[in-house]
Amino acid sequence: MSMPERIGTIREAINEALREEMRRDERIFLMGEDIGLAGGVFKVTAGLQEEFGPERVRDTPIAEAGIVGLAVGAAMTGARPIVEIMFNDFTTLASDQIVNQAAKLRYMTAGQCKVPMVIRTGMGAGRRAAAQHSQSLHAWFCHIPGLKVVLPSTPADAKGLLKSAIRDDNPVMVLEDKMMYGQEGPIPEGDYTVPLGQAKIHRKGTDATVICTSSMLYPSLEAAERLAEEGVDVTVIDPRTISPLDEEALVNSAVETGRVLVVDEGYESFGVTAEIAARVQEKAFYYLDAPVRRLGAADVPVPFAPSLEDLTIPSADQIAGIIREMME
Amino acid sequence: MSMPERIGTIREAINEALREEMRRDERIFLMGEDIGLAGGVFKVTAGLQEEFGPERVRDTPIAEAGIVGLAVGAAMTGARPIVEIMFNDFTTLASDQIVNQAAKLRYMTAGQCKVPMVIRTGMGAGRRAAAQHSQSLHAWFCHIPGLKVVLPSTPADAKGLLKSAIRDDNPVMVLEDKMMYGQEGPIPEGDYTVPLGQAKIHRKGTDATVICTSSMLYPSLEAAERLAEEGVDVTVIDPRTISPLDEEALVNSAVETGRVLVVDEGYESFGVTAEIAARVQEKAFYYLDAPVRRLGAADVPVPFAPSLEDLTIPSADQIAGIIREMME
Amino acid sequence: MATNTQESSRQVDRRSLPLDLLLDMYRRMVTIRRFEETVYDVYSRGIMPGLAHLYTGMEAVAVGVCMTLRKQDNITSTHRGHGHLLAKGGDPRRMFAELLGKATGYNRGKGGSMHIVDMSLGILGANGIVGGGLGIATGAALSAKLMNEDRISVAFFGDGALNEGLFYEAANMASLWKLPVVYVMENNHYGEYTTTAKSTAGTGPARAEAMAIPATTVDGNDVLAVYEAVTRATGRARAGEGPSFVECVTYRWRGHHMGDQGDTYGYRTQEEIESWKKKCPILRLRTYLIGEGLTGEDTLRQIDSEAQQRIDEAVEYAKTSPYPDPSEVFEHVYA
Amino acid sequence: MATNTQESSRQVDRRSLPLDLLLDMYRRMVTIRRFEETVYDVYSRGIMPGLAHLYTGMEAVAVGVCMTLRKQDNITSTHRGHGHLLAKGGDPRRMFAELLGKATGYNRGKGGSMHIVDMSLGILGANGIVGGGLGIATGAALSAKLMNEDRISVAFFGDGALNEGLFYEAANMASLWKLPVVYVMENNHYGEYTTTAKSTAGTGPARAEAMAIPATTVDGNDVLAVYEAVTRATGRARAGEGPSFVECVTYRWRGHHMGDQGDTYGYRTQEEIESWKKKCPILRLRTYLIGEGLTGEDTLRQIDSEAQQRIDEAVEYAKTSPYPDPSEVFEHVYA
Ligand SMILES: Cc1ncc(C[n+]2csc(CCOP(=O)(O)OP(=O)(O)O)c2C)c(N)n1
Ligand SMILES: Cc1ncc(C[n+]2csc(CCOP(=O)(O)OP(=O)(O)O)c2C)c(N)n1
Ligand SMILES: [Mg+2]
Ligand SMILES: [Mg+2]
Repeated sequence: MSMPERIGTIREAINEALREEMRRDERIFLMGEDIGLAGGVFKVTAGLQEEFGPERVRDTPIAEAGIVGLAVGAAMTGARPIVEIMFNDFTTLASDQIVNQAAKLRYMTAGQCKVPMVIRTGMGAGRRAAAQHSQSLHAWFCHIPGLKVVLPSTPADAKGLLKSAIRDDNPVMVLEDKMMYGQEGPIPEGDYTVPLGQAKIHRKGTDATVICTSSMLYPSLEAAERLAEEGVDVTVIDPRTISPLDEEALVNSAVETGRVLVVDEGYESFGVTAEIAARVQEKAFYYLDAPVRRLGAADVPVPFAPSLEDLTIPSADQIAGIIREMME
Repeated sequence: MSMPERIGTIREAINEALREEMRRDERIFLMGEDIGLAGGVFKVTAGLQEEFGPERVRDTPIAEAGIVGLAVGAAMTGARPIVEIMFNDFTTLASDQIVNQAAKLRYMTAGQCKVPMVIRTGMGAGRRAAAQHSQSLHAWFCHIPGLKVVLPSTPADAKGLLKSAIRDDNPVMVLEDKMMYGQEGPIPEGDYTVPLGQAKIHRKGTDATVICTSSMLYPSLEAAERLAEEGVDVTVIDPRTISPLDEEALVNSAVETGRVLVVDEGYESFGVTAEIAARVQEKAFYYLDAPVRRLGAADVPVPFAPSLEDLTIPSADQIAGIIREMME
Repeated sequence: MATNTQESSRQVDRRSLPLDLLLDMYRRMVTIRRFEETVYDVYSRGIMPGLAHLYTGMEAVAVGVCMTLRKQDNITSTHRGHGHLLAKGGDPRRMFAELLGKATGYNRGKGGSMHIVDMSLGILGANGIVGGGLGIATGAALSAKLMNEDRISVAFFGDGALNEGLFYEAANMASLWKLPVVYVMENNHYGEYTTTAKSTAGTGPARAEAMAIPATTVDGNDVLAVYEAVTRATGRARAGEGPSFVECVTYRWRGHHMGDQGDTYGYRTQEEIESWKKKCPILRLRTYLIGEGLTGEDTLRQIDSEAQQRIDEAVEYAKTSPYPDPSEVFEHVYA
Repeated sequence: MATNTQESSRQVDRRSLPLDLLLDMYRRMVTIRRFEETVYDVYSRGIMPGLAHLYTGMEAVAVGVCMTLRKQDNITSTHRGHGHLLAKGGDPRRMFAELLGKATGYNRGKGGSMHIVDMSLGILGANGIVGGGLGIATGAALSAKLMNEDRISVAFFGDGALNEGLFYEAANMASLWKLPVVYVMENNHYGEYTTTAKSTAGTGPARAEAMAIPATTVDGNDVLAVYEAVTRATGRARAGEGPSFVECVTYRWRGHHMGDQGDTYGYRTQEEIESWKKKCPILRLRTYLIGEGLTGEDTLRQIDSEAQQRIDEAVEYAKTSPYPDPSEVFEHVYA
């Protein structure tokens, strides 16, 4: 890709994608709590109300179910709403509207309507925000047919995937790791899109594959570096879109290396790592040298104390440790 | 077990468990929509308001989040509420109260309080009730640390598991397949309990294992019968409690037979079959003769038309077909 | 949908309503009645799958409301949706086909009774979630305002739905943002088997007024009273003055759904049902039309039999239609 | 918690309040103020992890309410919970230890600022979900009624929380079932950076009254006015007459949370903040006590310095306490 790039943060990348898309398409509007005047609690929407006005960058009351409900109705009638739900934990308040309305309307009506909307929300632990402000509940959304689920891990992907999500005619959940808003990297300028449903190989190795999502990319890359020093050559691959999943890319890598570890920041049990592991073992069974391993967040509500919280989040140490076990 | 038994339906078994437990413990009360005067839309609570009065068998307004919210507060302060949420689909309206409050309070407070409550809800397709009245969202609850998740498949289990759930000091989700309320079988009389977290082997074979939940027991047993005629000897095992999972029993069976199919009525992707498959392949990897296979409900919102709906629910045909494939 | 003439004035004098409008009201009410009673028959004969919540007895609400609307205006309906759809112009053939799970149904059999949509008529859907349409209707009003489109929304919902939190979240935004939406509460005295008195503290109109939304209560069995009140409400919406709330007091003659017909479950008496049957909204309009000398028995009987014929044709159409192809099960999950 | 004496009479004449009660109010308000301002300092020095939402300026609400309560009465609090906990008798040492994530904290460091619970004092928890405690408080009132226990509930919540649907679902049941609960709305004019005028159509009291819940608005910076109004409300609750709603109008001096202190984000002016500082609730009680000749400067200064000392000790206690053992991460998931 020969697009001009600049270095910027994920926060900036998202802001840029929103701005460019809103300029491109008048039907797009944003709604959420404190996204306008205050620019969002994570400052992701800063400056947008100034450019697009309070109608299109709309501060709402604190009413998550209502916000999503209005977005569904607006999307059905030709608008293209982008909703911000501040913390992923709060999407539980809008579950009915997401699951029973947004996700199902197209199918239930046999295609008579579409619901082109995006819900952006902040996932991830690490901010010492405790159990009600730290969850990564993307497995929930992935389980629901009719939703697409996107987890960017780099500024470029944050921009490119969000643009694709906005242009998609389905409800798309975009989960942004709150610890990564300041993550820097190249951001392609202009109309840069990343298609939904395409994994990205960040590092190519021959001995093992780490499939990792969102912020788990970074400890995975770090573990891969360390293992490289030990002579273990690791592929690191990020599905980027979790639903629909780029199964082919993941299985191909499993076939190549024969060893797979899946890393994700949702609770480990009944989470995203389970689905990926189950698919990989099924499709690559005869090529595997070891069982597919998984590493998710600890199966506990996220504790506040930093000394405890850090233990719940998958680390480079753990990742490297598991790969070493698998190499035995 | 030498307890006297009688033949009855799952509906009766649940009713009996509720009645006996309410007689035993005055702190127990029921709340839900139309559970009292009308005895519940599935008649599961019939007669209970007559015996225990409208205070302890409490008809509520239509307000799922409020109902669960009140139950959490009542449970924290010494009562033992049992909530009925009519259809599993409607638990989405109470997700915040279930996930962020009920499930997390004990952990967040380091054990200062407990939340002994049961939420009973009807899951499952097959009633031609369409996409908003047919879901099986137990994978969601299983994903949340702090919740226990129980899916009975026989009248005896329905009674015994519900009693254990009621006596448990944690929030327990009990999902009852709506198609099974009329399912008959022996019901042990009196104080019969089934411990949470114990799988049950319904049929023991040597060639393959079918791990199945809730109503999937019946097509699984039927498939096993058919396969037996073909000389394929199948174990059928029901975890009964999905969280916590009786991993040992499942893995042991996998080790014995070397072939495992997991069947569950939740959406297949990112559902319960994934977790079980992922654990089994990891723990029994070196004993497996084939990849662990999965069969869930089709990844589509449940359609209304009977001719389509039936295609979404795992069938004995499909189960037998997959086992045959695995035997090749 | 030819009743656009009232848009300028919000005060309706029933004596000034044109006869063709009145006859259209009558026709729609009878069509709904015949549709629902035919569903009752067909269902009772065991050839209809799933659930069906009948609107019999409540016809004046849907018709009184929808006659104030234009084609491009949006409605959201409920689990008890047949009346709303027919009043807004829905095609009984495609409705009946949907109820039988046929490929010619509105939703190709995928939705059934609780999910019928007709985007060309602004019908954003019946809904299986009590109160589930309240956000959608309000959102449709928001998009109209944002995109400067000349349409308004009506959300139908029941007395039971009033207690779901979503109403307050959505209506508060509608009030704050002066969205063109009318909340029509169908108070039929019960949510399933629970009386309003046992489910609702205070009243719907008071709750709306507390969010600065003008509210009124009307006799929901008097189609002209409904029409009058809603004309004021839609007038406000069209003029950019924001949401309104109209409570229509009515009664359902049949059980909560087809499964409990005939069974009073101890929640209401046969006498109560009979007393409301005496207040039949169709009979009432009929009596008015004849009593005022606006039309004759013959005309009305003619309408009656045309309606019956239309429904009979719909049933025939539905019965002879094919089921969807098995392959359709995987279609339409995504756009 | 010795203020049970008011239970029989619901009318409070501030001139008849015993001096020790008044001094206790003063002590608690000062304790809250010192606690919060110390949090401000400690946080600003970067030694406190996570979020902290300060109650500075709002002390009269928590204290006016909690002084009407007994030990066994329950409260639910909010993300801005320190004031409620201290007013209900919470231990500043265990609170501060919790804020620093220490094993000696109320929640052994697992909860932090937004999740402190003290079951022995009936404190059912701060809450990180806006409005999240409204169901819990109502449920505690339900269990009291069901189990015939002599206790009532108070739910604190903000003007922003008023727009979450849960309030209507819970309060409706409280009203229908005459549950012993008092809803205390802390109207500090903002939810984060959004003014009440932009978030709320109508008012809290009107919304409560629409559910047949008696409601009143008081000056939330006048601890005696709060005490008077809430005494009437708790009296109703104790007498089995059902829920009440009290709106307390007040203001937070600090930013929404520690992260945005000093920054007005354009949502309010420095002048506005200054004008409210002039209405300081502590100063107001102080002036009353001295003006009425009920006590002297010395007594109050003594209280001030004792409060400061108590908080300093709490900080010291917290700082020198150990972190929880890593093994605790897997404890307490289940009972
Ligand atoms: C969220 C939700 N809760 C419960 C139900 C079950 N249910 C279906 S209809 C109904 C009663 C609705 O009462 P009301 O709103 O008054 O409408 P009516 O049936 O009287 O027309 C209930 C409880 C549901 N469909 N959705
Ligand atoms: C369900 C939910 N939505 C949003 C938030 C983010 N949030 C935290 S505090 C707050 C403002 C609350 O305002 P108010 O209820 O007036 O309380 P105040 O902060 O003014 O004391 C918001 C939006 C949250 N914690 N929970
Ligand atoms: Mg009703
Ligand atoms: Mg506030």
